[in-house]
Amino acid sequence: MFQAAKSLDDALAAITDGCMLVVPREVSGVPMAATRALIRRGVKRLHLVALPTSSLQADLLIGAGCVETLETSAVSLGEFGPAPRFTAAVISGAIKMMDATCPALHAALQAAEKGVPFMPLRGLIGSDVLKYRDDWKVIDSPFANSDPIVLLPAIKPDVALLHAPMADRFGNVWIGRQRELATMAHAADKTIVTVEKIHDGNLLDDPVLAAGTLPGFYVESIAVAERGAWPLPLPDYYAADAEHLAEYARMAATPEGFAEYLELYVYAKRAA
Amino acid sequence: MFQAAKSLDDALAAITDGCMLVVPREVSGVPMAATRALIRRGVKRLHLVALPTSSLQADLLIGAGCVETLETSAVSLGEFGPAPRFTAAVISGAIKMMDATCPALHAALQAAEKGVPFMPLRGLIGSDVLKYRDDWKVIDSPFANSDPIVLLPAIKPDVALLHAPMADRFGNVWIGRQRELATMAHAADKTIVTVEKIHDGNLLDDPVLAAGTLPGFYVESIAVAERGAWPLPLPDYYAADAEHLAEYARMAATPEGFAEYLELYVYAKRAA
Amino acid sequence: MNAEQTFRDEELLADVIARLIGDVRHVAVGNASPIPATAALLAREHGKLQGLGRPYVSLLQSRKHNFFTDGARELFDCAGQGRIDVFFLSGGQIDGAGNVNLVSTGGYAHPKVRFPGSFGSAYLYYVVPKVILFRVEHSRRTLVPKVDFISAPGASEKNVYRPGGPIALVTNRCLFSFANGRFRLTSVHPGHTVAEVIENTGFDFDKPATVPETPAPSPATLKLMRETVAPQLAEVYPRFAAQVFGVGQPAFAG
Amino acid sequence: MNAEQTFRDEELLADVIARLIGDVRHVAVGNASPIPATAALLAREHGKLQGLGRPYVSLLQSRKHNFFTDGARELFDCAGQGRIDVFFLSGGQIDGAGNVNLVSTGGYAHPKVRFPGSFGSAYLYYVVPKVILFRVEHSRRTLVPKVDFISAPGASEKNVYRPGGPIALVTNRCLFSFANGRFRLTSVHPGHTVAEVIENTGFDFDKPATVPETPAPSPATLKLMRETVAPQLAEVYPRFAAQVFGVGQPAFAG
Repeated sequence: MFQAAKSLDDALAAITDGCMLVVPREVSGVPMAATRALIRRGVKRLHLVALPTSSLQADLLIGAGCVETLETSAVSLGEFGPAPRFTAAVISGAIKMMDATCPALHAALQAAEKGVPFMPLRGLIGSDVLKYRDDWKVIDSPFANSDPIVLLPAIKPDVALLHAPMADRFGNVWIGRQRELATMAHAADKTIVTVEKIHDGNLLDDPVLAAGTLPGFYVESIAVAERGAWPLPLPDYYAADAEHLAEYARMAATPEGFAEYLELYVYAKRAA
Repeated sequence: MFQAAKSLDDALAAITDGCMLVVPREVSGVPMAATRALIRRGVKRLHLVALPTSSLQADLLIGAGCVETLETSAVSLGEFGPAPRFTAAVISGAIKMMDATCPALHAALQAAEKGVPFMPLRGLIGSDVLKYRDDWKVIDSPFANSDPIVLLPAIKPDVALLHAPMADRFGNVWIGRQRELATMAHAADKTIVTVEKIHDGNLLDDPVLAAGTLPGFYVESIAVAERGAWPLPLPDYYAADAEHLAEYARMAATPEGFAEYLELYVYAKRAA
Repeated sequence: MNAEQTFRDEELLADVIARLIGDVRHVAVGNASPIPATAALLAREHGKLQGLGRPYVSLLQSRKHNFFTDGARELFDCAGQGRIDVFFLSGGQIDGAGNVNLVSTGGYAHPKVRFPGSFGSAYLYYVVPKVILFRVEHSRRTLVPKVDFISAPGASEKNVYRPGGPIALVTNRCLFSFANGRFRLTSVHPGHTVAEVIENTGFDFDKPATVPETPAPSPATLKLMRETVAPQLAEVYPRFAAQVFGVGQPAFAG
Repeated sequence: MNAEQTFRDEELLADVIARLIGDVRHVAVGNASPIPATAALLAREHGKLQGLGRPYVSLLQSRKHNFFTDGARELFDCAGQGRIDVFFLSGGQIDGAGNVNLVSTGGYAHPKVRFPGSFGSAYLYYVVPKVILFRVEHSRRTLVPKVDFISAPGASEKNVYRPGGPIALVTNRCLFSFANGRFRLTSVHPGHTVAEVIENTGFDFDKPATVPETPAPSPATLKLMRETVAPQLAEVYPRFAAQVFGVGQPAFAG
């Protein structure tokens, strides 16, 4: 339950080595400032669930050696090309990869949100995505034609980490249309949020703002991180920093370049 | 797909005799003006799904002979006592009753929303609610302990009918925190909406309003019905008309009194 | 209120329930439950006085004391997540095994009496750790040997997922605790007797050799209820707040 | 653009795809697909000219051309409801059975090349009625006899729920249609030959005795694309809109 706004490092305390951490897709409000703080702290052995895909965030965490297992549907830098540290880590076997498909991750988080052990999903049958997921089961549906259908076990992360436009002093967080952020918070044991700013007053008091608000009841801690999604976009607030992403793609293409990137943009705190 | 605002009667055309109609609970924006219009038109043999409960709306439709099957978790007038026409119809066998429990209806609508044939739900096992639902199945969960769990078939209504504070000329409807209204629309083949007023501009253009908006893509028709939930409340906009509800409870206690109520408040169009 | 009593029956019951709630994180109160709502708000005030900042209280019919923003399903999802610690259920009939009936008496196909329906009971009774049964009318009509319809059972087979269930039953005459599939008389309210409880209860129950009297609410608790809780109640239960606590109805009761 | 051509390759491909889209209700376009996005917006403009008011176009990376308000899951829910008629998929490898590989080459445990991942393909390929495969690079590297990893299969057993699947494959050299588990060469783009297509395709495919040339976009279509569609594209694909259509980048590209 929400207590009070903290320093960024304090707010991230619940993200311990070895925990299962769920983060949102590259355009839904990615907590990049928090990600850099985690790398500086040297978090290890994360089971990272990227709902349902990731870009810079997963690549950075993987490159910095923070990730043991990655569960997602895709990692890429979009128009800036493949995610180089992700690609290298999968090829070298440095991380355990759990390949999924986007709606499977949404459904598995919704299973945890609803307190059910699994959710069914169409599709998948005959794919190698299913073939390599021993944790997914196929049953004959007891309805209609008894056709086969996949059951996905619930994903219950230890921590959900997200970035949003604003929060109030009661722990309520305005997430707008990015409703998968609410599902992440409902599914996770604890939720940590960074925000652009603190909203005066209670977000739940205004019915229009309340419609886009994640209640503080689900929130463990909040820290203010202005432009906290940089260089990724915050929908409706700021665009991606295309120049920086191109620079990242260039530097991260080699281990040496990536180390230099970390030095410049993460350890030096320049952009924290 | 949304075409244009119509008269209330025109807007309701898709609610044909014998169709499956889903309506929201008593405090989520109940389309009462539309309900009175349906009774005046004499719609018959509805399979009414009240998500997950109902009060005046189900009682009126049942008393007026519009309902063949009722699928819900409870019908009552709350502090004004039992729902008299519902009670009488169940005892006389005039309607087919499909007793459910609230989260089962939510889950079954979400199954349709997600395009899956069923959803699992905890609870229910050992209850007579389950015993009398031949359409619900029990399987041994293929996860963890192989414990038994109920599977609920998806509910795919022909039409969802709801009342909301406002809509724009593109068919977008502002529903605020009543997010089960979005699930109803996603699950149903067609969605019909009455609103208090038309909003100038596009609700989706403002990120704060957009967060509480059901997109026009899902909406078949919209009609303006001011105080369209009366005498039930519209959350954040107006309270229930307690005096009228008390009068209803009194009048509907007998078939004769109910007929008089219909004459006064439905057929005379006084309150339409 | 008896002549010698300094409190109303509703206040006693709310105090009993507040003590049953104990120190928990989140209490949710369903529809048409003014006494449990009073108890939950009282528990919150007690928590505030102790500096605990808990329990969170969700009154489902309230705009103000209700944080849900994900629609009518959020209460049930929240319970499924294990995030609701206490809930309240009633029943047209309750039997000695803790089964509740919110549906009908007589056969299901041809009922004699029809109640509103099971609401969320067939789910919440299984997943909320502390369910407090609450039925003011304590009679052989309401507390029966065996319910005619099981909306939700008091206990389940071992292989059934069931982290929740009943912990107590509060009536206008007494307090029962519930464990191992049976009720046990815990205390009898002031002005009532064990003989009267036995006389008016349709099911068997356990009882200690000496049954204590339910303690009266303390003056401090009564003051808290009347001065701090009652005005908060008025938003959702204006009639109840006015009748029991003499609190005025606000202009907007929605 | 060839010397004698009055259009760019991208314009031809978008025109081909717009015709494949046909008259449908809803076209959704995923990430990093500027040519399919051009085609979808072109189909919408054609629909407007005919007074149809369809198709609805959802560009997933767009703020403006995207109505979703229920989070990142809504696209998939919408498809599951049968409310998306056309979607586009690509693949690191595509084989003659319509299988797509978005994961890796070599063994899955020890890949030689790793692609980003399957995205939504392992679901959308099954449930969207018209999936248009799109891979500009037409080579034996991309169009292979058998994919190394099946992100999503081109066809399924009879008992598998599958209202959707591939209808065509568009490359920089030609257009294939897909039916009954096989590709069939439909037309070869201007400046390319059947022999060249055979030479550069790693899988077997059917072809008619005479293979027609893909028709060039009409002047009216080119005008529509350049004057009406291109400015709309610039919000999501500023670089593409600038390079192909010479449309300026707006101040805010988010």
